[in-house]
Amino acid sequence: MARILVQDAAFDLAAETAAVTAGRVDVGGVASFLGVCRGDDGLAALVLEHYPGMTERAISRIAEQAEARWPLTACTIIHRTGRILPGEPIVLVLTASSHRAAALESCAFLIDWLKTGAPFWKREEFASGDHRWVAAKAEDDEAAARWTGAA
Amino acid sequence: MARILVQDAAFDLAAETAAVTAGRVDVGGVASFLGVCRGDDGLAALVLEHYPGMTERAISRIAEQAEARWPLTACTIIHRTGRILPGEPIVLVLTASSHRAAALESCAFLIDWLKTGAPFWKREEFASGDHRWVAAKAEDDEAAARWTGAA
Amino acid sequence: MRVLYFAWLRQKVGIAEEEVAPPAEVRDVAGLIRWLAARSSGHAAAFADPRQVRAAVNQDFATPDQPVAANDEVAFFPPVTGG
Amino acid sequence: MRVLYFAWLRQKVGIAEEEVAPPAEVRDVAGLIRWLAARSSGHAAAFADPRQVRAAVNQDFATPDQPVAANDEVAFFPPVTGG
Repeated sequence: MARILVQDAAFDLAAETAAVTAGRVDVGGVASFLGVCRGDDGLAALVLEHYPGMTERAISRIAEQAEARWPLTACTIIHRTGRILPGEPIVLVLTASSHRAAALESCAFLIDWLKTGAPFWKREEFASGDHRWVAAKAEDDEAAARWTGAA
Repeated sequence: MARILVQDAAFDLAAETAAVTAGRVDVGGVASFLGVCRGDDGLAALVLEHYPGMTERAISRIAEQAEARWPLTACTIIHRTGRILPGEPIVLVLTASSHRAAALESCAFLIDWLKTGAPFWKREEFASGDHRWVAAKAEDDEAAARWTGAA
Repeated sequence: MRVLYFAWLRQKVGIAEEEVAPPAEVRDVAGLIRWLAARSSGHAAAFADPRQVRAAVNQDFATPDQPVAANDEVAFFPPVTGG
Repeated sequence: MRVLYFAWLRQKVGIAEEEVAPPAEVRDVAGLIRWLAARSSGHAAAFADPRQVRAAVNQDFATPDQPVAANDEVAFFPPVTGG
């Protein structure tokens, strides 16, 4: 059963990691990906919007796919919304398994799909006062699509 | 420049993660893999031995290969030695990059190579008092070998 | 029918959501877009480039030929950019 | 020449390291293994199955045909099992 949170608040990587190993001896590996806000080109902040209800459902489905495909002992996805400053974390994907390949592959799968399959929209705010909505990237579609090919 | 530690002591995942993002705004993603001691079949403890000097050199070379192959902003490898109980962490690989694919791929590359390319030997101690040296796995050789194929 | 707008579609339309009662000939997402686009200059601007518009019906991603009915929640937004 | 043993090779030989002075005809890792295996029953047991033995010369992984010389540090160990 995946742990899924969409929240404005920051999260605690150490606590999330400890939670998936605490009190059990069947976890051989914990893979994680922490997405961080870059400060390219004078970016002052990212503002992330989501679709309450649909976003959580979409993430739950992606997590169910991962749990069906790999033998995971835990799957945690936390995605922040609201205003995020350069250097701050945006998203955490954390997967645990008895086997390292399952943890590593499912973590990569989940972050690739989150980029293309979960309703979030990023707006960039610049020090100049300008702002713009981030455009979707073809490379993200390609990264997500490779999981549906032969593997 | 990779941060490489071979030590008996436990390590602090949160502190290691914070260290690769602190004070910089060019990090877009931090991938990590935490290898944990499983408690299969009545395992009481793992005892890890290494070759002081050679082990650190071998890890440094693997890290240099990763840094040459992917644009990393940080690469941290911490491998514990000595007696490790089920549920305790054994190894941490942590890579950071402006780009998520570079962080994810280099992290997987490093843990695959650590399994086959760094001089560590694991001995299993069982509750029964028996002990045995862990045999190398063909699947680990295959996992490491796939990084040398076309990619 | 409840219609929601997100990201720059919300900004162009000028509202985050509205209750609408389209006529019976509006049967699918594509038809709803055409009907909504005629409601105001803001709506027209939001739907000016349909290639940049994605939809969800009752919180599932939907294609232009997906049917829509009176009690549905229909959302319009740009391609997603999370993660 | 300094010779180191790790893991079960150390246990079988009974020591972690030793200083040895092999004769001039010991030119490579394979020759050193043959010469060491004759030193004691422990050495013989450690080197009984050469397929399970890996070597390093001066802290670099080495193949059986790697030359060895008087001042080298040569280590023997099983296939690695870290990570």
